[in-house]
Amino acid sequence: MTATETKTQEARPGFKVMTLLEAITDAMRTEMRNDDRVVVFGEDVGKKGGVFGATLGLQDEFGEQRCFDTPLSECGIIGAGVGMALYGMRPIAEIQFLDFIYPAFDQIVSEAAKMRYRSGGEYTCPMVIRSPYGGGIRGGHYHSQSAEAYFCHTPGLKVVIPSTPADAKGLLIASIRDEDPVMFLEPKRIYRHGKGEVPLGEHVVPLGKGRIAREGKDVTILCYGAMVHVCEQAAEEAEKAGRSVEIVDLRTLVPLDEQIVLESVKKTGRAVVVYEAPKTCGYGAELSALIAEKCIEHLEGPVVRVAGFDTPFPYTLEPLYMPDVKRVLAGIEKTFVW
Amino acid sequence: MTATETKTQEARPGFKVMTLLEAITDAMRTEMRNDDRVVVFGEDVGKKGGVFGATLGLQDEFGEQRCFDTPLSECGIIGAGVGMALYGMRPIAEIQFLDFIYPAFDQIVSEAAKMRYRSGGEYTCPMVIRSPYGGGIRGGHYHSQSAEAYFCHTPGLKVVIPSTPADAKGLLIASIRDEDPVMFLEPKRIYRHGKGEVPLGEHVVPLGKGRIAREGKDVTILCYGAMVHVCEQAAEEAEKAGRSVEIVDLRTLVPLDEQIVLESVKKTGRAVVVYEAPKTCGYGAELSALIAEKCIEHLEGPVVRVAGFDTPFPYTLEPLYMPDVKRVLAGIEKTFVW
Amino acid sequence: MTSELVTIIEQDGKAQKGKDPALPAAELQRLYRLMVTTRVMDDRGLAMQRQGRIGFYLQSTGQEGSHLGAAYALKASDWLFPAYRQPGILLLRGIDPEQIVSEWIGNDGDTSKGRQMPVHYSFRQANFVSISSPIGTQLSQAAGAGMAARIRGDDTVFMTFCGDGGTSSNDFHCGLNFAAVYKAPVVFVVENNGWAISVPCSKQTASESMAIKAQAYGMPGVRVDGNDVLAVYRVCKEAVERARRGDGPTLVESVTYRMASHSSSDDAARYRDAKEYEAWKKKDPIARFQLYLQQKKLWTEQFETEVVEGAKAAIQDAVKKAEARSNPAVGTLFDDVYMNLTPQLKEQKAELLDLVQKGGVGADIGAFPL
Amino acid sequence: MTSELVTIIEQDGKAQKGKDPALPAAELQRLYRLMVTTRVMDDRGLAMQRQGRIGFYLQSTGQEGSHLGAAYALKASDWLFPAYRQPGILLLRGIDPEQIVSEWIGNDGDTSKGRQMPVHYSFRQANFVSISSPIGTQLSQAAGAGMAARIRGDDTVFMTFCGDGGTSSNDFHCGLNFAAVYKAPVVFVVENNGWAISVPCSKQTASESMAIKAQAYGMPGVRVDGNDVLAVYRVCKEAVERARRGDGPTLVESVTYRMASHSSSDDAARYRDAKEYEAWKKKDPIARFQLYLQQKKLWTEQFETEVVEGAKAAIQDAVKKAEARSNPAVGTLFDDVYMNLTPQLKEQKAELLDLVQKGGVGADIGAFPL
Ligand SMILES: Cc1ncc(C[n+]2csc(CCOP(=O)(O)OP(=O)(O)O)c2C)c(N)n1
Ligand SMILES: Cc1ncc(C[n+]2csc(CCOP(=O)(O)OP(=O)(O)O)c2C)c(N)n1
Ligand SMILES: [Mg+2]
Ligand SMILES: [Mg+2]
Repeated sequence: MTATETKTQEARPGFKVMTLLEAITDAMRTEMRNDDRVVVFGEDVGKKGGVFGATLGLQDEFGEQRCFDTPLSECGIIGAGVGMALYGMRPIAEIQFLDFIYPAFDQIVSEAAKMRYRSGGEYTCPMVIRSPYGGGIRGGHYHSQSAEAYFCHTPGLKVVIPSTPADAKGLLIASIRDEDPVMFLEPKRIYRHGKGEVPLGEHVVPLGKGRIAREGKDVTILCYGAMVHVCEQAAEEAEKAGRSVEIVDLRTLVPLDEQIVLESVKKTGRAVVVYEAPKTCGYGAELSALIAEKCIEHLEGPVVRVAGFDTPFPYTLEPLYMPDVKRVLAGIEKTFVW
Repeated sequence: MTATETKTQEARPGFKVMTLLEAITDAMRTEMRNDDRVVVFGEDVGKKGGVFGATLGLQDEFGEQRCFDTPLSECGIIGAGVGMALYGMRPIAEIQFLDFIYPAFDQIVSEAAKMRYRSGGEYTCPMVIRSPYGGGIRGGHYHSQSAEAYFCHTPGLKVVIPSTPADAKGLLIASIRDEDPVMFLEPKRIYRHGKGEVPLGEHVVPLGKGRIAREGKDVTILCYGAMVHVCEQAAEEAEKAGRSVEIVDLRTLVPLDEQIVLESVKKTGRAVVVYEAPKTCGYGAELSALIAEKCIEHLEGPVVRVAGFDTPFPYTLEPLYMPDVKRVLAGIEKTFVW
Repeated sequence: MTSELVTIIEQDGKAQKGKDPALPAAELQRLYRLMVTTRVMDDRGLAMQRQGRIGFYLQSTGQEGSHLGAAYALKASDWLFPAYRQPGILLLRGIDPEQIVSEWIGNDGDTSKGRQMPVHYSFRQANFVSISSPIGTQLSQAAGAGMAARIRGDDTVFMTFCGDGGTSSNDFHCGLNFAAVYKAPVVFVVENNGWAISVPCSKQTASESMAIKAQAYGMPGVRVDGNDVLAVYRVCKEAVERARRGDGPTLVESVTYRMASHSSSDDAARYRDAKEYEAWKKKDPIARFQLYLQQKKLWTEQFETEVVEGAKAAIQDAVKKAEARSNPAVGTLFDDVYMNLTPQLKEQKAELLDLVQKGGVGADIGAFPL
Repeated sequence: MTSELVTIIEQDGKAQKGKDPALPAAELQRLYRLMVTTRVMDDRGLAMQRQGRIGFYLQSTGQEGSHLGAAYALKASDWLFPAYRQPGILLLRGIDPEQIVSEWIGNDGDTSKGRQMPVHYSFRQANFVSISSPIGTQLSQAAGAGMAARIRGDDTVFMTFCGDGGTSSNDFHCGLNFAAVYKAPVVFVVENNGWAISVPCSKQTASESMAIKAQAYGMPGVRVDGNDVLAVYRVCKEAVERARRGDGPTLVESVTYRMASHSSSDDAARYRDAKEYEAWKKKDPIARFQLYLQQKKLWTEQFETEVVEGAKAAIQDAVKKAEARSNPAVGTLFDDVYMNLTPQLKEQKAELLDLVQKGGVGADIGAFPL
């Protein structure tokens, strides 16, 4: 059992055992009750409750004005969301799969991200763009991509990725309350995998703070989203072979909690960066670069990346494409023997 | 005088002294004469010859069928280009400024980049997307951006950036002849800056090969595009202070010439990565990560990045935003004293 | 007039006066067989998904007349830029069902080498361009291919499909605009089946029809009864001829109905009234065409049995052969990113092959089911 | 009927029977003054660019009646999502010209803190939303703002502008579609000035007008003579009222002409026939409105002199004050990326300030002129 899972279905008072998906619904419900400026919209989020069920029950509780379906246009979803935010709402836009966000790319990078800056702070865009992302569900080419690096390279956006139910709720509530646009990317592979205790009602996990998912001495793994669980399994294995592994779950990619990263790497002297996206120019490259820039003198081995390959996402051979325990273990070894 | 400039206006036989912009026009003219599948289109590329003049004369010589204006839709320009390529043409699509490419992002990353892979090689997309990019012309927020990292993180695309007139011609011809989609990004700041000898007629610079723009012993600068010239000036300055600087002009960002990078860094033991784009997750992060992964044992100092700041592009304060000689010099120093 | 609905086959199976395209008997029977085989194949696809033999399926039930009628108006040398709900066209163009089933499985007989989810076909041999998941992207590509054919002086016509949801996409707008500006030889077929997953057409657009959207681009727009294979054929035939003559594109709205759930991942009962389904069931395009054939004395019980059993046997045979095949080889993961492997891909391939040889890699994928 | 061109002021300056909106004399003179001041300001802007005192300029010459007539139909509490060719609206809404000129310079009096090129204004005090360079993006935002106002029960109306080129953008399509589906209180004004830089309207679309594109979205579309300030006002007034009543959006095509080059970077002589310009010059909206005022005995030579000289003096004064200002402080480079500086931005800011203090940074920017 890892730190992020609860085997029993019983929770302490004030908590409830939930899946990550349920925690996301709970976060939206909580904030919609709290603040009537919060609205949720996207394709199929109304009566159907979203293709994954993240918005189940919201239209019933809050009505069609606050949870509604849109035409099939991501450009329109985000463009309208920007307009709503400008006017003073707190829009939450769901993009059905992150693979389908590109028709809205202009509205995200040219408009939402730059509105505050280009208007000298006169106009702002507090909105959350929620989208399931990542592989592991046999979604093939266009239902599996990890596009976080595009957004991390876009000043003006914050990028948040939870890996546990409790964090999913706390980070989403923090994102909704944030005064700037937040890309809230949901690792769909673990939507229903493992459950965890989630605080009922108010629960905020501040943006910009990572967490030590596992303590260790010999090597640091930097990761986020579904990969945290793969890395936790790999760490168990490595432990058996005598390697003590520390795992940093970043939670927020932008702004990054540099301190937690650098402190861990300085302590262990070794770093493995794990991400699902194509290796070249992925977010992990930023982490490696940071280490190479700020604590190279503490390193006892190369900074190793275990990532998706530089290919589009496959269907049949998906199990080979995704970083898995064996590949993470091989990455760990490379920091010792290279 | 740097290696990439020619002070005199006289050229050797078989060469002509040109600006980078003229070399680009020359490349298109050469290939349009060579291959009637080559067509050029975009906003204002016809009678006006493009807002920078890159297509001047092409409509006159080749007619409206082969060089034509389009409606104001980047999505349509690239979508139509993909269709043309599928049907067997060699389209060259001009995007007026790289800042305006985002409405076409879906067609580029979901379609052009993935067509060969997703169809098992049945359908291919040999097209060139040309676009002026980068700062230094007082273009402000939306006429200055450097978006190369987005494309470098997209498997299926090649990304090419010339820094000299001769390379501009040779790399563009190679790109047009390539069987895969190529993002050909033109550093507009040096469109008309400095001239260089360019071979007349046939001239191909193969994709995937960098060049040593300057030899040195103490520290390696990795750069591309307009930054090559800034780095050359900085290297002159550094030389005066006793630092011997080697400059690698990457030319092709994807696929990267890893060998030239690693050999140089192994030789000098120090690396500075210079790029105009926002620092976080920029292409330079990939270069740092590569070094941290493959030749950390040769390093005598941190891998330093000198880049644009993590802000949108400004107007009035542009001179402070762009990496300049002083900032490159400071970066060089950091690899020695940190 | 864009709002009139073009129909040919009446309730009783008779063709409206003067409108019968009068196809030869054998051709009519062939069209019928294609429609039935398409449905049989679709049923089998869904069944295999339910049995866990393939990972996903998406049916075209109710839309067989629409897409077959449309594509039947083309020459074999004409190109298709399909969406994902026109599988009958593969049969029309003579694709071996084994290749189709291989695509569902993603095995080494799949022309796409197991790279996409089921039903995202690519068949160059049939001028059937690789299907994309992102909605609408084929529309501007079809426009561009049409522009290219015009530049080269070819007389190829391009037919492209999207759904009612697809009309809201960026590419619908620029695709139709480009095609009209350059008079590209393209037929845009919007299969309006009433729904985009759970979003009804009435929430997709406030326009009075999909066909009227043609006016925004200065091209003709026609509304046709999509459950009447002959009407769709006739309307598309005119559009194809117009395109081939060099008179430019046409928008055809084929009014039909998605009789199944959106896909094997969806349950329409959660958002759709059963009555609506019942009403449309009466307009089933196969039953309707059967009535027409009966009227023409081209249909018998025996013919029906032969058609249905023949279809089942063909699909059964295809499934058997396809299931006997293997996965694409591991190394193919790195092919076709570019024409040639880059140094980076070579290195990544070597690393993976090495790990695979050592064993165990890729094994834990099953640990996190959806 | 979308192809009829609504006009009010006839050749001789008289209003068509029954169509005169009959604005009070002072308001008519105010509108005239705004049109003239807009042109004076534009002339000065271009002159300053030519003199190297600002980096770029973009004129609205010939379109003063169009955008002023449109925005005049709004209440002050209504919002504008403008394109970049409606500067008169700033004057209408009472913005101090010094702030406008400060934006051209990008100095510390610029509300946008010198972040954008000249003429990309943002004035929250005037409900005038920050102008973007990417064409069309304001259209879907206006739709969203309208949806928001409807949800909140406010009676705000939103007016947004784009050019003929802008009708080809992705956001035109989804913006109009969303607005119509949700009955958002939005007035979409397409200022069709015949050109998108060097691309004539005839190559932008094959549709018979821009107004007819409204049909694709199920909203009314109206074509109005954009050089007739009263006609534009009247048509927009109706659209605004319709929106405020809750009856949804309207598309207004204002047919006008770009009398200048696209911008200070462009030379229209390279692609445009001088005769076209001459023909449109006769329809100058200011001259036309002047004739109307003459007819109404609201115009005299003396009034004209007072208006022109007053405008020149006001702009001259603004230029003087704005030019006396300083650049935004170096540290502001890092503000407004987010509400608060991130740790990364703090570090980058400290590094830059340190280098600036040591001197020389940023000096070589001039080395590579375009
Ligand atoms: C750009 C994009 N957004 C969202 C989706 C998810 N999605 C798949 S099918 C579909 C509905 C399509 O409806 P329609 O165009 O009417 O076609 P139909 O399924 O009815 O044939 C949606 C929203 C997608 N594939 N692409
Ligand atoms: C998305 C995008 N593509 C290209 C440009 C470059 N550009 C600036 S203005 C313009 C023409 C706009 O024409 P139109 O919409 O008719 O407006 P007008 O300038 O005539 O007022 C172009 C192509 C841009 N700003 N944005
Ligand atoms: Mg549909
Ligand atoms: Mg225009």
